[in-house]
Amino acid sequence: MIFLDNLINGLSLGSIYAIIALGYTMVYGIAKMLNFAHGDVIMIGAYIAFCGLQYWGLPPVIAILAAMAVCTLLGVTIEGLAYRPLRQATSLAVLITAIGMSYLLQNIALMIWGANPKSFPRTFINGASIRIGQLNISSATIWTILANIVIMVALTLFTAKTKMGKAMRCVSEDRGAAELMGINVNRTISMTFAIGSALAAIAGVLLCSSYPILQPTTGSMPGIKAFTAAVFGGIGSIPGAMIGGVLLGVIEIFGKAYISTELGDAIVFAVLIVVLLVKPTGLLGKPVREKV
Amino acid sequence: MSQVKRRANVKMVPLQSDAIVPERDINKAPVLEARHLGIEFGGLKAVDDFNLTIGRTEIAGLIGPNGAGKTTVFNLITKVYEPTMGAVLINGHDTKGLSIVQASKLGIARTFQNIRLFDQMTVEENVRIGLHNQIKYDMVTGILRLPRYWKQEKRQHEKALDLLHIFDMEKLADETAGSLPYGVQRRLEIVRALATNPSLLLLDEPAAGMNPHETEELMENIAKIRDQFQIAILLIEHDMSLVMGVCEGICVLNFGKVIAKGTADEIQANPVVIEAYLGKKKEAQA
Amino acid sequence: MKKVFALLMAACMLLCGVSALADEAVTLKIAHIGPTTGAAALYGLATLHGAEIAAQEINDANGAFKIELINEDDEHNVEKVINAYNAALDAGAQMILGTTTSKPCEAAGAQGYVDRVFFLTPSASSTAVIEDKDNVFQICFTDPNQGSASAQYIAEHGLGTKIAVIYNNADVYSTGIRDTFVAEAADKGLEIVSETTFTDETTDFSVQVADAQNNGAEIVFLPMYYTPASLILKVAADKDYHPIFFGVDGMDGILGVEGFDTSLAEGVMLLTPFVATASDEKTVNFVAKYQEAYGEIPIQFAADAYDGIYILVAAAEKAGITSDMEPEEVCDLMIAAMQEISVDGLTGSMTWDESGAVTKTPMAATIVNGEYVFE
Amino acid sequence: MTRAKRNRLIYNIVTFVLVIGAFILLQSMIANKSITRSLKGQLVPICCWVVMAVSLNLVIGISGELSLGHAGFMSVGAYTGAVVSGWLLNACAIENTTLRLVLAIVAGGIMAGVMGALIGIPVLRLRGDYLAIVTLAFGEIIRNLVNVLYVGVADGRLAFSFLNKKMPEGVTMLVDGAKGAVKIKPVSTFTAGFVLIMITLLVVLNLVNSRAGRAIKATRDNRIAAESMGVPVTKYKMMAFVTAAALAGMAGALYGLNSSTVVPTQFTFNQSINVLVFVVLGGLGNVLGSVISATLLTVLPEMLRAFSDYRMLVYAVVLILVMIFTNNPLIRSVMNSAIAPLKRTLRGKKQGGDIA
Repeated sequence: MIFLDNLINGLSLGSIYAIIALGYTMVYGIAKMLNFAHGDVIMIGAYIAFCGLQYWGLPPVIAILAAMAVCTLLGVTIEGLAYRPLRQATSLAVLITAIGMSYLLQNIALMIWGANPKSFPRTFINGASIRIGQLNISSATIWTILANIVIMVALTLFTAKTKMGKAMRCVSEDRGAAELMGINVNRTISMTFAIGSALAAIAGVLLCSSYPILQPTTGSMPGIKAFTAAVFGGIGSIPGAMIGGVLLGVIEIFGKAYISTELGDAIVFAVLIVVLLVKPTGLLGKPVREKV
Repeated sequence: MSQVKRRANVKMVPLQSDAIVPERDINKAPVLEARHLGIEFGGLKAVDDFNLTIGRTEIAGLIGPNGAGKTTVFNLITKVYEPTMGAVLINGHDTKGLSIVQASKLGIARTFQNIRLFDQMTVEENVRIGLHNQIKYDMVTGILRLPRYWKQEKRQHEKALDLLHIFDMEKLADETAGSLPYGVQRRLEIVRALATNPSLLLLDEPAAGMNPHETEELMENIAKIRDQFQIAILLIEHDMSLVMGVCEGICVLNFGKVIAKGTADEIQANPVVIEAYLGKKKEAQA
Repeated sequence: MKKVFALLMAACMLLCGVSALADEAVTLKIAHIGPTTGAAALYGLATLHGAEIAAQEINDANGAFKIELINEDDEHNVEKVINAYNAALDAGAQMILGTTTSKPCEAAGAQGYVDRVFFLTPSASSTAVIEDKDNVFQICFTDPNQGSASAQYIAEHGLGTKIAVIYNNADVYSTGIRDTFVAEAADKGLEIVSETTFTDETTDFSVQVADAQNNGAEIVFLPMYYTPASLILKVAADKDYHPIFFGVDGMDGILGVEGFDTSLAEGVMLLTPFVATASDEKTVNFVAKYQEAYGEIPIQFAADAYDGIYILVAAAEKAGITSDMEPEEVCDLMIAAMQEISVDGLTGSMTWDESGAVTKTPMAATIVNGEYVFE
Repeated sequence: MTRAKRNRLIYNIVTFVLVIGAFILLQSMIANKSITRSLKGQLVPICCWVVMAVSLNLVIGISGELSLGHAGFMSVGAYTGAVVSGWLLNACAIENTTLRLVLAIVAGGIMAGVMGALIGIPVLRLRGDYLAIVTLAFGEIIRNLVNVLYVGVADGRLAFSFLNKKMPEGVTMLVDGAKGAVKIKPVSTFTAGFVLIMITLLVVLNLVNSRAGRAIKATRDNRIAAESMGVPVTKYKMMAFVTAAALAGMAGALYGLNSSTVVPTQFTFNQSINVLVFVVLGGLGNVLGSVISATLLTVLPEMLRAFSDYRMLVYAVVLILVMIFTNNPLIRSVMNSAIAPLKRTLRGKKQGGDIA
């Protein structure tokens, strides 16, 4: 029973990591950059949804859509202003820029919403919990897992079937060749950021529905964990992000429940290191053979 | 599985029958023997049953159409890839399971098809990396600048300039390698490879991107290097004038298999080779 | 001739001095040091705002003292706090109101001990803050005090015997309270059935709450600030687990969190010297001013710092501090004066001994219908 | 002497002259008391950050591996330093502060170097972003473990415990879990910091211009080519990584012993990122650049205290702009063409001078 309870908690936490990890992995797969500011886009998304619910009295669905719209715009703007000029630069330069962007977003949030934490209001997402036998499952958990499955299926279909999705796969395989084939690389990367950021808004709402405290630093740690999850699953791979995220969540909860709460995070990171040593490109990452 | 208890556990080595080496090398152990060499990438046989013997001072050529597996052969010899079949012997040593570094220490040096210089380092430093295992001192000596440091640095410097002299490149010693013109970079790669004091030098398309005059010069230099250092050279090249002009033994590869071996004259006259390069007559007419 | 001149000069100087005393108030240069940016900005801003309100009141009253408040940000960082402290002294500060958080206060206080600079910290509550230093005084309870007081309260009032403790093992405040709570609980015959930890970055408390629930804890002791506490309450509600949650002074503020569903905190008990909803005149006045100025309901940190300014003024009066005294001189006078004064502030009536620890009585409050109710 | 050699010599001389000059200037300012308290208080931390930046540059700029856990090694050094210094004082009754400091720094360096080797052996097989994430993970693990580490000294013996605080009677705590290293007697001095910088510069600059250093640079520029030349890549990456870790540990010990207390939260991922920013803004592989940027970026925020609310905002914007301006090929070419005439006139003048 306790085991099941922990498993569900792990799945819930893992699903949130997975949705955030998707944003990292998509951007990495296509733009080949670590977008460290992703966690902070999540935080902005959550704040927008908070404002919609708390100040503007919007219905939850509209508030979420508003958050998605703002985040999409934000993501595309960040990409266009900060990352696009660095398309030819070293990955380290892009990484530092992304870190700068992360600081910038956190400080903008601090100025707008202040340092005091906000509590994310109750919506249909974190309504009454459901009781099955002795198990109590919070509705946020159910919504998170559901959203995760829907997004996973939608993204897989999108990349497999649509023209834009195919273009994304092309750019991710070989940017130069894709350009020669007449694919607008800049637009494709913008689109990737748009989708990743819209997902970030959803992740933000789900994150704050499960853990209803909202601060300018809310996105940081989940961001780092999700980034870890993306690497764990094989960065660049969409199913990898899903599996990595969920596994990381389950490992974290089980580590805390059965080993020690003190060492919970250390266990997560230690497992990551072991996995990378055994499989240096992550669980589902393709081994890259350097052409000599 | 046999239930019989094994008494003898001897590794049986396949013999090579079609090996050719220059007459002057006949009494010396060959520098390279590749026996039934092969590698698969995901079920695709990139190189299959590749046999080659290179004499002590031979200049050999490895030719074939694009995608024939020539560079893969180089990668197998230098241990970038571990072969899935067969064996590579360098100076009589089996290279099974060796790393690239160990292969280098056995006496193999190479250049790369897509030039791989140390771009941010100077020309001289590039050559000094080649001298890494020739003129040594340890890290602590280097940090503390002990007398041995100064002595060995001086030796490295002099040796590097000597080597650069082969291509008259001493004046470029202080240039950054990445900023050099293409042809010069190719030559620097050869110098750097020579610095490792190899017994077999592998050149991957040394004349690519060179004009006829430069190619002519390169031919002379290849011969000169062999004479001066008394080493064997195996080169991959598409420029037939160079291959036919300088190579003694030539091996032709197509779809990962050896289709012909022989001297320049033999190869030029070989119908299988002509077919591989120009396609079948029927197809050509159609 | 010379003598007369000297006498005249002396008389003149005396006159000048006297007239200065009569006409001009003494200006105290007080530096507030706390994290006004970064992850702990919430606490540093609260103490800064509380101090600003008190300073404003004192300056408006045109009494014997004027306050010049200098603010330096320490980012809740042990390295930066030394910079902040030095910057404050460079700016001419005579004494320090700070620092807000424990670890930085420990480091800056130690430096101040060497330099002879007086510290009054509103909210740095670990014992290490005052240990081995005569120059640091606290306004808040020390952590061990809170831990033992909480255990005593639970035992005396027979709230239950099976107790779960959830604490932040990366936080000095939280571990400090926990350590003495656990020790005192053992003495009082209370049983700790579950003990779990978290860190500053933790958002998921399902394991911790489940552990308490599965071990049948009747009381969950939460020695922490209100941010993680609010998450714990939410998880417990989702799990349909309703023990008595018992908090400490860091829990105050939970009702003021924007968007917080106060029904989650129903029945939560806490020991605290200050609640913003108290109906005494002082508190009402302070909360009104604070809300007007900063648009928020003050938390206990703000009240501590507000008291802090008044305490400094009271001690300065007792010690006879003047505008032109150097920090070194101020320090020893203030140390002596602190042990003689008694201040009746927002957070209770306070006296100090030479250790620097405060003596005041905590009050136990219960949250009922989204309001604090005192016994 | 060749041109490259001469340029290198000039660069090294400029580096050392600048550092020594700054030290002499600051010492004379301290002597005649014309230094502000604020600046004086920052001197030791500046030395620590300079050493951190230069040592990280060895990993990132010279060895070409992205490490995001450098602060982890600093924390190992800081804790080791605090324990060693505390033990020497309590158990061995060594009152000489310089001796304590030196021993603590050496111990911190060794401990962090050992850690670096332990991490490096498995991890340096990974490449690029994967190495980055593993070093990040390592930093977080260290922080997590230190949170539950208790070290005390009783009867002249060190007592360790992990997870639970089980200490003998009459113990003096040196490391107290989340409370960090406590009751440190600060012994760090600016002179010690200066000496440490000089050692770091000597090690890094001499290493770079030696056989091992060239091998390290070769593995950065082209791994396969380096291996083909017979350079054992992993060995040299390890050499750079462990040297950097040891230097970071020494900086950590100095840093820890500059304050009365050290907490795990001082060595977070963000701190590693800060050092990374020093390195990138100073220029990859540019040791002098690291020294200057670490100094400026430590001092600047303190000078901008008045704008404390906007400081991080401005920092973020400046960081982004600098990265764009220095890395965008278009902007760079525009800037270069703007600077070119200036350079030409300067050169022209010089030539004119020569003729005259």
